[in-house]
Amino acid sequence: MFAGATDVVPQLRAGRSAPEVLVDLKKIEELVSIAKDDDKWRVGAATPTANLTGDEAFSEEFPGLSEAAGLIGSDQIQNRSSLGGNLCNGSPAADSVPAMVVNGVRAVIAGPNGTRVLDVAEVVTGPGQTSLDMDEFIVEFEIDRMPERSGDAYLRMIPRTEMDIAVVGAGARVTLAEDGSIEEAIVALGAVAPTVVRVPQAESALIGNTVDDDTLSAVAEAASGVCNPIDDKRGTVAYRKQVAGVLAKRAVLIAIERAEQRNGTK
Amino acid sequence: MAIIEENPGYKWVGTRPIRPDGLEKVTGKAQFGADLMLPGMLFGKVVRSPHAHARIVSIDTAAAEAMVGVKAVITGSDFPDLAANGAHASDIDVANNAIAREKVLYEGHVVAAVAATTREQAEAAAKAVEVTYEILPHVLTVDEAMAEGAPLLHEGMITKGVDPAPEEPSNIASKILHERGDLDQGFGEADVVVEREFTTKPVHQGYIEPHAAVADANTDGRAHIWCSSQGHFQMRAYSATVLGVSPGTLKVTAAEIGGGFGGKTVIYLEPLAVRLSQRAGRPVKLVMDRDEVFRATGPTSGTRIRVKMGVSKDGKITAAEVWMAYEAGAYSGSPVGAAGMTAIACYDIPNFVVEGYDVVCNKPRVAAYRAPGAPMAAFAVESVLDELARDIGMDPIDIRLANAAVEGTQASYGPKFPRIGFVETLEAIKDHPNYTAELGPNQGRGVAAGFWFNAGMMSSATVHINENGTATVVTGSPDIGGSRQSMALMAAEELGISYESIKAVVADTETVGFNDVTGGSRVTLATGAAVVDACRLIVEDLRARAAKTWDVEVDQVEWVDGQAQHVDGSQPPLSLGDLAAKSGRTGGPISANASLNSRGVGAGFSTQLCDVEVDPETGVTRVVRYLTAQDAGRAISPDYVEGQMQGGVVQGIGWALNEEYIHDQDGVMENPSFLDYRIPVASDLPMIDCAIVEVPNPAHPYGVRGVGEVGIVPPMAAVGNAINDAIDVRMTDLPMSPVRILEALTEQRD
Amino acid sequence: MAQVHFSAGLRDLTGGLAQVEVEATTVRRLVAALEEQFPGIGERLSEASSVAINGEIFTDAEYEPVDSDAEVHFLDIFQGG
Amino acid sequence: MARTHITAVVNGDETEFLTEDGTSLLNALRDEVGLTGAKEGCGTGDCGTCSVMIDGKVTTSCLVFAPEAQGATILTVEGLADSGQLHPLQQCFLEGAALQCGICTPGFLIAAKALLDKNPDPTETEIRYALAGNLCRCTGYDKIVRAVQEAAREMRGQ
Repeated sequence: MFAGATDVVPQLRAGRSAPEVLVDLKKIEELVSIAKDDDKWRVGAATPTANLTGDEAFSEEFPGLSEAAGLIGSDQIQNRSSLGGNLCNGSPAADSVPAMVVNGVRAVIAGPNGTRVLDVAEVVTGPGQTSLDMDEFIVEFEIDRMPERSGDAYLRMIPRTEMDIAVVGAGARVTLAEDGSIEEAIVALGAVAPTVVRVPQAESALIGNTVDDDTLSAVAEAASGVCNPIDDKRGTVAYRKQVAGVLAKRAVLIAIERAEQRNGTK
Repeated sequence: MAIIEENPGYKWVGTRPIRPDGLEKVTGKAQFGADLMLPGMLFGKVVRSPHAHARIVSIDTAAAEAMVGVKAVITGSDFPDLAANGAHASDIDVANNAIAREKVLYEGHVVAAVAATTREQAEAAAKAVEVTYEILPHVLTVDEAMAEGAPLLHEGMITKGVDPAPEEPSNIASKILHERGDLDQGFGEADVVVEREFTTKPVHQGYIEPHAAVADANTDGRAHIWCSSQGHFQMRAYSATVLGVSPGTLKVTAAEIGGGFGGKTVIYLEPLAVRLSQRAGRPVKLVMDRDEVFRATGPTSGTRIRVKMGVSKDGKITAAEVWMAYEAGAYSGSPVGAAGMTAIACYDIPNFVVEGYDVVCNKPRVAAYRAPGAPMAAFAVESVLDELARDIGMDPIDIRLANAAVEGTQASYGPKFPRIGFVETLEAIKDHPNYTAELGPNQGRGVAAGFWFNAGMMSSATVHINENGTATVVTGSPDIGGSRQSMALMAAEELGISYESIKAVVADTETVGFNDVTGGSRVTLATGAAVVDACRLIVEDLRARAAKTWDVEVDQVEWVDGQAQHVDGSQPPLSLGDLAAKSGRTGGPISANASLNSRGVGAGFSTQLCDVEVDPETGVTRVVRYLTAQDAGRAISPDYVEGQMQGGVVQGIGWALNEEYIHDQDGVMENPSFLDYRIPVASDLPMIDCAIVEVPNPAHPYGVRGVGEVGIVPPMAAVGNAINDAIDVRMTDLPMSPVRILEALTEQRD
Repeated sequence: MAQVHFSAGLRDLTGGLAQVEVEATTVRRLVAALEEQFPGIGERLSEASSVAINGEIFTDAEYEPVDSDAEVHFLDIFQGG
Repeated sequence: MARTHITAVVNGDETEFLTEDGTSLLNALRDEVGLTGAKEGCGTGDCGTCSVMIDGKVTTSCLVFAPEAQGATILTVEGLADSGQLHPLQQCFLEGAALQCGICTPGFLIAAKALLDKNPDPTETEIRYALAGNLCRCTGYDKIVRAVQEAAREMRGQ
């Protein structure tokens, strides 16, 4: 099954997969749509990421997730790539996944026995592996509306400025209390482990505090600490650990800044 | 633009009109290598070795041949055994690289090829060819290849250039040596000595068009090849050698070429396509996938280079010692020779030793890449020079000016330099506002210089005057970056007619005289000289025809602004159109040929200035400002001179920061795609500022030197020197990737 | 007499000499004269791709004239891109 | 294998062709429709040389299965000029020497058109990012970016 096929075609060409049947999901209307109500956004799993980044209301509410989706390849790819594809391809480096995880995004999965709902964080089980059954596919994503005084961010490190696979990715979302301290925080990293990983110690270091050099150091240290990366052609273990800390810290700062803006404090 | 000698009133040379082939290229009509379709054409597919080094035990083609749609399957045994025929060693290497015989020497080495009715059938048949290999131990780098007891690629390889000749074979094909003066004395006179060791990885030319060839063989042994190459005469010669036929039986038509940078001066697909076409009795198209391009063509050498240099306090280089080993890939012929000649050629150094080794290893055979061999050596030498300048507190331009080669300097590679423009490129940088532009936090500035010989070689041109006085300029030099425009501009200047009334074309091997490859920055110089010669013959002919018309002596006729004029004005002028319209009365069609082996090659120099910003936490480097100054001799076509300068710089920036071949332990390339072989994208770069320096080459009618190559020589050192300026870390290994920079920064902190 | 210079890589054939004087009017005759003096050098010189005469580099110099006071260098093989 | 019959509007013309289901739109356009302006530089969506517009959206046709084109409106470089009148981008590429070998030019023109369609006044940085999916190895991008800036100015009537 494919949406934009931007990962499928290279895999076919490289002989890494040889399916007997390919199913194009883009013709199912529900899968290509963006909608919101008072509680949540619903984004069709095959919706081109260009539609998402081009949706001003969505991008204003979830700038981190929108930017992450916008990092999946070139403008040409953006007109084909989708959150569903980015997730189900199972790459540890998928840019949109840490951003979805920090925003608590849920996947609505359809199968022969109806639909079920699963946290995005539970979908990918390892490189190229998902918890979906062969006869299941993701219909859409549910994203709860961004609370007040909250902001999200996603940063990735690539050697060039575009067209690369993330060597490290870091997503963050924070909600501030009325006094400006951090009430809630979620930090998630990509490309540093077989699947996207949360950084609970960074989260607990932030919650209840205001951001300062000490908390940021704690965030960076915690982020480097949870990494379980590999040495490969794109980066080394040491590099990924070190930069995961740097990006986690920077993503937290951006998320806080956005939260403050949504609070009207700045 | 720094004009050293004013333009002597040219009307067309030095202008920026629209290129002759532009319209076809912006409308999608231009026919590149893979665009040709012939009736009944088959699709071919090449079978390649998955092993870096292996003996071919057997090849079973029966299953492939039996498949639906398959029309031909060929292997090495379908080609003459040149070794048994006593052919020249270099021809044997060309043939064995085109298709392996006893051994495969790198992952991607061709072992067989198939042709079938459809693409899909060809791909399936290629998979069905069963090759049995005996895997042999391999060597991937100069270090591994030169190590004691290393597995040998070629059992009979005895190092050339060593006295006495070694008795034992090795992977070292040859040694080169240049020396002058007394090294010990030179280092003794130095106040500061710096010694560093550098490594560089193989990098690919990265042309966007994969190799492609179509062949249509006749039953009488003749064949027509259409291919994308930098020299269709060269492809004819190589194909004839590999196929064991006379060159005259092959006609080669040059398709439009989608980039080459040296990598399309060698042969890969053409003889395979011919043999498949002969076996199948149908035309055959062979096109490489991108991963085949990476695995089996190009690249240029990976290297290890040691440089030791000394300077006195006043900035004079007193001695230089350079040791270098260049990967040749599977067959001898790395560009270490040119590296040895160019390494310190920018400078007048009294005492030096330059020693180099050409080393084979189990990677694709290296191909020429823009100033082949020079960029890596310059990276090492220019980095050390930068460090010396810092150590003695001297401006990086000033230290280069203090040692710069000028007219009459005995070049490090031997002869005395004629008039050259190195100093002028240094001054152009110093005079430019970029040199004093303010730098921000984490930003740094670097300077580096480079030298390249440029080349001459053989060219032919034919000029036809059409019946209305327009002209057709025919050459056999594939146009890779706008050379049809420079040909037309020079012809317009010579004939005195408008650029728009001239059509410049590239003809096939049966329609125009021999031309060497489009390489070595030679086409505007050499093929241009042939065009100028042919135009001058035409003008002589036109003067004679005018004299005949007026019944006067030919010395009474001048050719001015595209028309014949009587010296005393006693006759109304005859335009080229007038003379062409009546050519039947004055001797028939007006046409001339000129062929030459070019003389007067003019050396090229480039100095470049790079500003970078380094993120000290991630090691990511961005180029924020870039200036290149290059001596073009004369810019016939300034648009495309700038294009060559900018293109060379950006390839160099890619080489500096991100590009590299990555192989796994088995010698299999891990990054054979544009996703992971990271050439620069538009958003990585600033505008590339150009200062065209014009110190005319006295030996060329328009002062041309050639501009295609030298621009890629300085960038790696310019970037490295800028990084050093920004973060005080000397990078000695390419690419200077974020991972390496962060490692170096961490080491520095510890 | 033309001044002929040898790169260090050729000096194994000249007994270490870096420079010799040769009387010749063309490169071909010059190489023939050198072969007489240093047997075996002709083949090596023919492998060199180019010759510099008074600073000008020729790719195929065999029949090029050599002045009586010319400076001649045999250069290593190199290829353009 | 039976081939699939596809009908699409290609460069303004109702066009029919047959294709294998696994064939890329790029190969179908080149081999079946005879439009060779779009090139294959990589086959994996990394070089942009095969860029075409499908229903007004730029994409890499090497990553599109040919049957997906059923009922679509496709624009290739061959359809960019209007009745022989070059598109301002084509004219500016010519005048600004924004091509050397020219293999990447069709893809750049299509990608640049897609950019200017949605953003008539892009900054240099926006141009560079919008064209980051198109590789050029000859020019260093300098003259390409300038040509797009110039075309944008002209199209805005400035």
